[in-house]
Amino acid sequence: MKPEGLKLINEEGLRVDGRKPDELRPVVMEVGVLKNADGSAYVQQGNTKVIAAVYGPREIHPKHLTLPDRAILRTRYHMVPYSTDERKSPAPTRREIELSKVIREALESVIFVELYPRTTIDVFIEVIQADAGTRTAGIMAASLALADAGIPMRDLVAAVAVGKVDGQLVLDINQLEDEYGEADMPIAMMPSLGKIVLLQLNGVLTEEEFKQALQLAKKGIMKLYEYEQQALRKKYVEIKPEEV
Amino acid sequence: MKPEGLKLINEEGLRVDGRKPDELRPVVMEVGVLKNADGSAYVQQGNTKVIAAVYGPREIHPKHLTLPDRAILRTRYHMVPYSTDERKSPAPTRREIELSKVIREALESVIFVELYPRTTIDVFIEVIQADAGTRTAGIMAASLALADAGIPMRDLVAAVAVGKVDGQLVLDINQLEDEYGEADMPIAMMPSLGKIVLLQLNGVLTEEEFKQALQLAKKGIMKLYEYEQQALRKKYVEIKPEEV
Amino acid sequence: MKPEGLKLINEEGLRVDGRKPDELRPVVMEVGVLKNADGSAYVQQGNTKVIAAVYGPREIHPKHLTLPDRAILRTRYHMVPYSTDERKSPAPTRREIELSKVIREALESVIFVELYPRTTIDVFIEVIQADAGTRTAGIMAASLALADAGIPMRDLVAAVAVGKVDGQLVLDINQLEDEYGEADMPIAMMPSLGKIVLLQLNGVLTEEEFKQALQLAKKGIMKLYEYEQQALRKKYVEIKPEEV
Amino acid sequence: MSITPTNLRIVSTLKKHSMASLIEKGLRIDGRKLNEYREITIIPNYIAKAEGSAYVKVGGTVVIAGLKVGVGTPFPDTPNDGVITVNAEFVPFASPTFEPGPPDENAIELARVIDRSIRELRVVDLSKLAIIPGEKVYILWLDIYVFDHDGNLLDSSMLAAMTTLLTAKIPKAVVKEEKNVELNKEEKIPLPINNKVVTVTVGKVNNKLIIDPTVDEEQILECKLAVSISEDGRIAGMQKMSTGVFTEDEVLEAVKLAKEASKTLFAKINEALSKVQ
Amino acid sequence: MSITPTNLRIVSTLKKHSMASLIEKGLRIDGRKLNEYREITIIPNYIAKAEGSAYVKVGGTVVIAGLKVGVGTPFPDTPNDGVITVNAEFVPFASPTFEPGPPDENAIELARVIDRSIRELRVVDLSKLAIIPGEKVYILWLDIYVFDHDGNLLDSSMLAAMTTLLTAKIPKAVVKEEKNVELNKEEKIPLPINNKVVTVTVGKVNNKLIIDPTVDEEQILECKLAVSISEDGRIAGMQKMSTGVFTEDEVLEAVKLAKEASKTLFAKINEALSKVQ
Amino acid sequence: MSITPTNLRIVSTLKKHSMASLIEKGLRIDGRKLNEYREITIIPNYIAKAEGSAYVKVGGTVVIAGLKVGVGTPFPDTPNDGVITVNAEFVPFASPTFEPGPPDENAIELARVIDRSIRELRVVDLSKLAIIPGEKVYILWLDIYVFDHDGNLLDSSMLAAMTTLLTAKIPKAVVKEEKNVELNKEEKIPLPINNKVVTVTVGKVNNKLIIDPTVDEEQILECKLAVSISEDGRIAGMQKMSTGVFTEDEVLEAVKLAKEASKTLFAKINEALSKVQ
Repeated sequence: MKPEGLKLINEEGLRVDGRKPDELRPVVMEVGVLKNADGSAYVQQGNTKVIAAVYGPREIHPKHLTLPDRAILRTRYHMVPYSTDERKSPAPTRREIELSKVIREALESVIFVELYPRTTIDVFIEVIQADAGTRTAGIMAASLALADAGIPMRDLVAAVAVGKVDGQLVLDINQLEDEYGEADMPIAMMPSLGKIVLLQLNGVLTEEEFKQALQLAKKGIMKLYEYEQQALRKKYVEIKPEEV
Repeated sequence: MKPEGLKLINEEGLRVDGRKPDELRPVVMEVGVLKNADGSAYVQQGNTKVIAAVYGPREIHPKHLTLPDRAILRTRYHMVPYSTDERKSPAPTRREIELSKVIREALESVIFVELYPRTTIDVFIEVIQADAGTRTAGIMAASLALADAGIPMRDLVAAVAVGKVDGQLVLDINQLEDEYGEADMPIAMMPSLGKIVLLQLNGVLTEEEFKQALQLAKKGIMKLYEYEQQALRKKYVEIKPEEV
Repeated sequence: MKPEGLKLINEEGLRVDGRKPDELRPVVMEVGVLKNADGSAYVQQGNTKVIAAVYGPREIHPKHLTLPDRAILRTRYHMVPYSTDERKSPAPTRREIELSKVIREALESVIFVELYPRTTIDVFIEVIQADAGTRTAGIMAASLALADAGIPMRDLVAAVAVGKVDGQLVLDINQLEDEYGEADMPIAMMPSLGKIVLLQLNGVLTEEEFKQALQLAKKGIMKLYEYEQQALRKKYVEIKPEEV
Repeated sequence: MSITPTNLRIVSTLKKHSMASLIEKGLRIDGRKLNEYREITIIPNYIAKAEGSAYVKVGGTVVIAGLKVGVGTPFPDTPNDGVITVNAEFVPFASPTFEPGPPDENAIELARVIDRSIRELRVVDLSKLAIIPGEKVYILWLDIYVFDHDGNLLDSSMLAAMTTLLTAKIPKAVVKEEKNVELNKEEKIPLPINNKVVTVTVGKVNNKLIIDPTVDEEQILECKLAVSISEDGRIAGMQKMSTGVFTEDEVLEAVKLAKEASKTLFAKINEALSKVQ
Repeated sequence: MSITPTNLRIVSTLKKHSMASLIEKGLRIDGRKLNEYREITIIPNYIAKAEGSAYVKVGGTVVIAGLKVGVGTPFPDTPNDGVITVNAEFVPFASPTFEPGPPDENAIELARVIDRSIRELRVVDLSKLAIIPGEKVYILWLDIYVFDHDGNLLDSSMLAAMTTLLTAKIPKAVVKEEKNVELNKEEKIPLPINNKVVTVTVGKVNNKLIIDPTVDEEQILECKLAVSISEDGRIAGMQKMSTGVFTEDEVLEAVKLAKEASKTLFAKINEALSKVQ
Repeated sequence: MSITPTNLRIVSTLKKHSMASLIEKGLRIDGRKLNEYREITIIPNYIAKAEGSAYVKVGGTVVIAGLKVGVGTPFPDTPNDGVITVNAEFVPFASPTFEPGPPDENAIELARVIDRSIRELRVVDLSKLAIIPGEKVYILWLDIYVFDHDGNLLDSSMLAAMTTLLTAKIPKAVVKEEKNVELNKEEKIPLPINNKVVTVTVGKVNNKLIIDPTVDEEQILECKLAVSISEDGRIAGMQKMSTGVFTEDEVLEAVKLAKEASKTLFAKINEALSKVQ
């Protein structure tokens, strides 16, 4: 239940954190942040902080769990217990199991898995602070970590959630907007190929709203794609984005 | 504790559902009810409804779990959460683990397992509505499903529970009789061979009562065996049995 | 919290069970107490009672869990539910997992594991009554059981806990001293080689106290080592020790 | 950890090719059109013991949903609302590819997609299911079991779930002394329902979109998008439920297709309801 | 899921043959008659910390049972009764064929057979174990651990369970303010007992029936039937606990055999009790 | 069951030899002295959402600890004390040798060693964390996650744990009607701290003792002893954490080494604190 009097869009059309409806949160991206992993990246969007690590392609036992014509992917999306308002049990929740699946399926379409038969590529995402958009930040971190590990991909993956709050579509929702908004639509794309690899909608939209939401998301994704490319070049970017 | 005033046998010698002491509940049997399973059957006894599916003989991994001179059997007896008065957790209870074992052991003696070395035959029983006699209905459904799958057996298995209620032996007890009766004795046989493959007694009987209970059970079993044979011939039978 | 008025050392310098500070509890040791196990032993220290069983060296499946140049060790330290004041759940606690590890690591240094490549040696310890010192009694029982199984070892293992209670160091603490004392230091050695194989300290000691505690422990260990050797010769010893 | 599945159903290459090339021509191997459902059977109140239930058959796929009701404490953040839990299990019973064990990621995803659509549309009016506000509320368990898997489990399961909710009758709660609550099984009331929802799963094969794939067709889908539609035609949830990619246009087309197909499903539900009432 | 066991104990074919042919002649490899128990040792109060306990040795089989007591809430359908839970574990300690992990189906079956016999005969008078009726009752945990498996675990375990219950002394419950209950470990009372029960497991080899099989003999049994007998000679539970088949006559003969053999077991229990009291 | 690990990190024999022979000469492969820590970075309040947190980097090892606070019931034997739980996880994220699943024995041991040192020294004054004595107390969860494993996880984790506790601010508890407790997130108070502790892990290679081994050096250690030291130089816990043996003299030398090295660690903690306050 939305607390009485809470306005998610004020009279000037601004959001609770002062952003315009089509404005991304500040972004930090860093590549190669871990020593052990074959590839790694840190992504911060607003107050959401995520680290991804990639191991592989590597062998696994027993062999009958592999595939003869491609690499398999193993993906874990996980929130550490202190990342949330109330302490989260370390055991995987049903939500984490679902998100691990949709993220794995998104990445399966991006990686040239057929180059590494009989191996596994392991993608681990740890959310260390959660403030909405953890799956989209997570898949971007994973994409940067895969690039860092030198694993061939069709394109990077950029991702953002569009929300509907107080009747209005907004880009890159934060936790308050997620909790009290009417819809949350996370979407991930291979931007230069124009392909959608992840799409979920939690909430209710008309067909027209959905169309607009897609457009808004795409704008945000193109911006985030730029930042990702910068991050890969410079290993580190810190951006306070303007509206897209 | 039996509610005060509850009489399980009335002055006319009839039971709470109007049956005579040696009368079976109405029966429905249907063979080949599923598309995926190699064999399947539906059995309804009174308000108890059970479906069985058989897969196999088929291979399993890893190979060291098989036996070189026979098929192994894997059997699961399970009640779906909405089958009972109070919702049952989907995880297997200790009761379900025990019943899976006694049903497997009963079927091991019936199937010519030595014909299929290094394979597994999987027998799954799902209770979708529970009103006493779920294991006996379950083992009959399994037996029909095995026949439907074309797996060679020494005989069909027919089964029924005899109870003792208000001091009297009764055939094919229902839930109320099970809860408030003094004894519940489920028994399964290969009827034409006169062999007992499952026998349990929950409750207290004298030696003489036990003897009579065995006789009563056998009568019921011979009747049910007839219905099973009909079901296999016609794929479907629906019977309102008279006393046996 | 220590109950008010509880004195763990009385005016005469004696402990709650009448022992002097450097006095061991009565000991019973028996070797070869089980039929199935390849080696077994029973150890009683005061009210603590422990049985150990050893199986192996034996093969395990799957083979990739073994090592090509040595035996692996599998060790389970477990308390039965009725061994404690409050019933203990049969599932392994975090404490039992930790103690299984430190006991395994202690035994790995004692057994000539390199003599049995590609096999496992299994050491099981069941605490049937717990009154402090269960891990030290357990490792002694394990050591006797290994000897009983004929598994070559560098030396026996003898073990005891030194505690600090009411400011004083005491040998072989009992449950009351463990609960309300200031420190508990279990230690296990290969006595004739002067090697420490297990060492833990739960509590606070100065460096000087620690030195003294080590000396006290060593005296107790040498005594217990004697008893172990007697037990192996005679299969059974029962000793009411004097101060060491 | 989510792992690429390796125990997929085996379909012959020949059959795969013929299914795919037919779809390219706008045809299906079983004679259906691309935007056509298989035969649908809905039997409400299939399990008399459950407070609500429905048997649903879509082609060869069989799903039975059941609702059980209890009394419990509300969630701290919604103290005046009843609680509904959706659970789904893919038992090895139903398919050679299902394995024993706790619910796998596919069953969890399916349950969560159904749960979200029901929750977001406020299909069940949970605010009417408080018994003693802040302390005791109705707890609803909606359990979905797949008994035969011939493809399109989500649409079938949502049909079963929705029909179960629409036909459920729950025992009236009676507050006794000391705030003890008893459920009176003699007096039953319908579940308070605000809205209806169905899910239409759209698959892509060689840039053609199809609905209601069979289990064999699922082996040739490049990509799958589930779209939940409310009876008034709004989108009440979406989930890309597979590997593979969609273009923006394909997604918009899929939504249109789903909206259109949803009418068939609502008609089937309403037909089943009319026979009950 | 129950699975045909594949890690059976290995007994040489020669030994199997000689055991079987001896039994055919009415003899046992260890010199016993077919209807004779091995040597039985019962030591009550073996674990001083437990509220009750017993060490039982039957031939080479060693079982220790222990009872612990706590305070808890009754089951809703028996608000005025205490609660007893029987648990058994076959730890890898006890046999090369036992594996680590949660209790397997054999341990669960054994515990449930014991539990049912105790419950159906009202061995423990649970109605005397309410502390505050409807709210607080004694909770009894009866844990059975097998330490050495030389066959016939059920009869041995039931002996240990029964002796434990008969000799247990539980702390007196004291009701404090606000319905808090404390167990006073200084003042102990015997467990209220109504009845006694033992279990006799009968095995079939080549149409001969034997009792108390050793672990090696268990490898040649075609079939096994457990029969619980009350001290007054009634049947208080049965369980066919193996593959294989019985004829009706064999079952009736097995019951007679069990009834006869139960006398030995009750004598052993009573002898152990007489030394305690 | 604890099992000899078989999936160890692979280090080349050449590297092992050169590490070992350097240590024999009092040198380390990375240029350190035997009794020298790698570079240490401590960032307190790394996770704004947690009530306390710290990022700790020791050489290549990265650990982040976080504290979350709730309200619960005290343990029956300490009714007037708050409750602290220490949990550690070695996620597969952090090392090629870590495997998915519940915490393994190494993570459990590490958490328990940290927990005991904190508890025995009364680092957190739990007696000040009762809210309604005997009924409601603060519950503290201290979660330690390893993100990059380059050796010496225990010392790094203890640094993170200690810094977290020292810098934590917990919401003030407000007692409402009917003994309901609310945590007021607007008003925060520091955690009541009595003492400080660090852990120094000492390794043995060819009779030489070293501190702060890298993950490669850990492959050549014969033996490892963890020593917890309080800020006033007392021993607040010990744990031999490996196979292998120590002589008495080696243990005494290890304690001296640990005591000396602890000063570096306390200096690092105090430096980090000074920047915060």
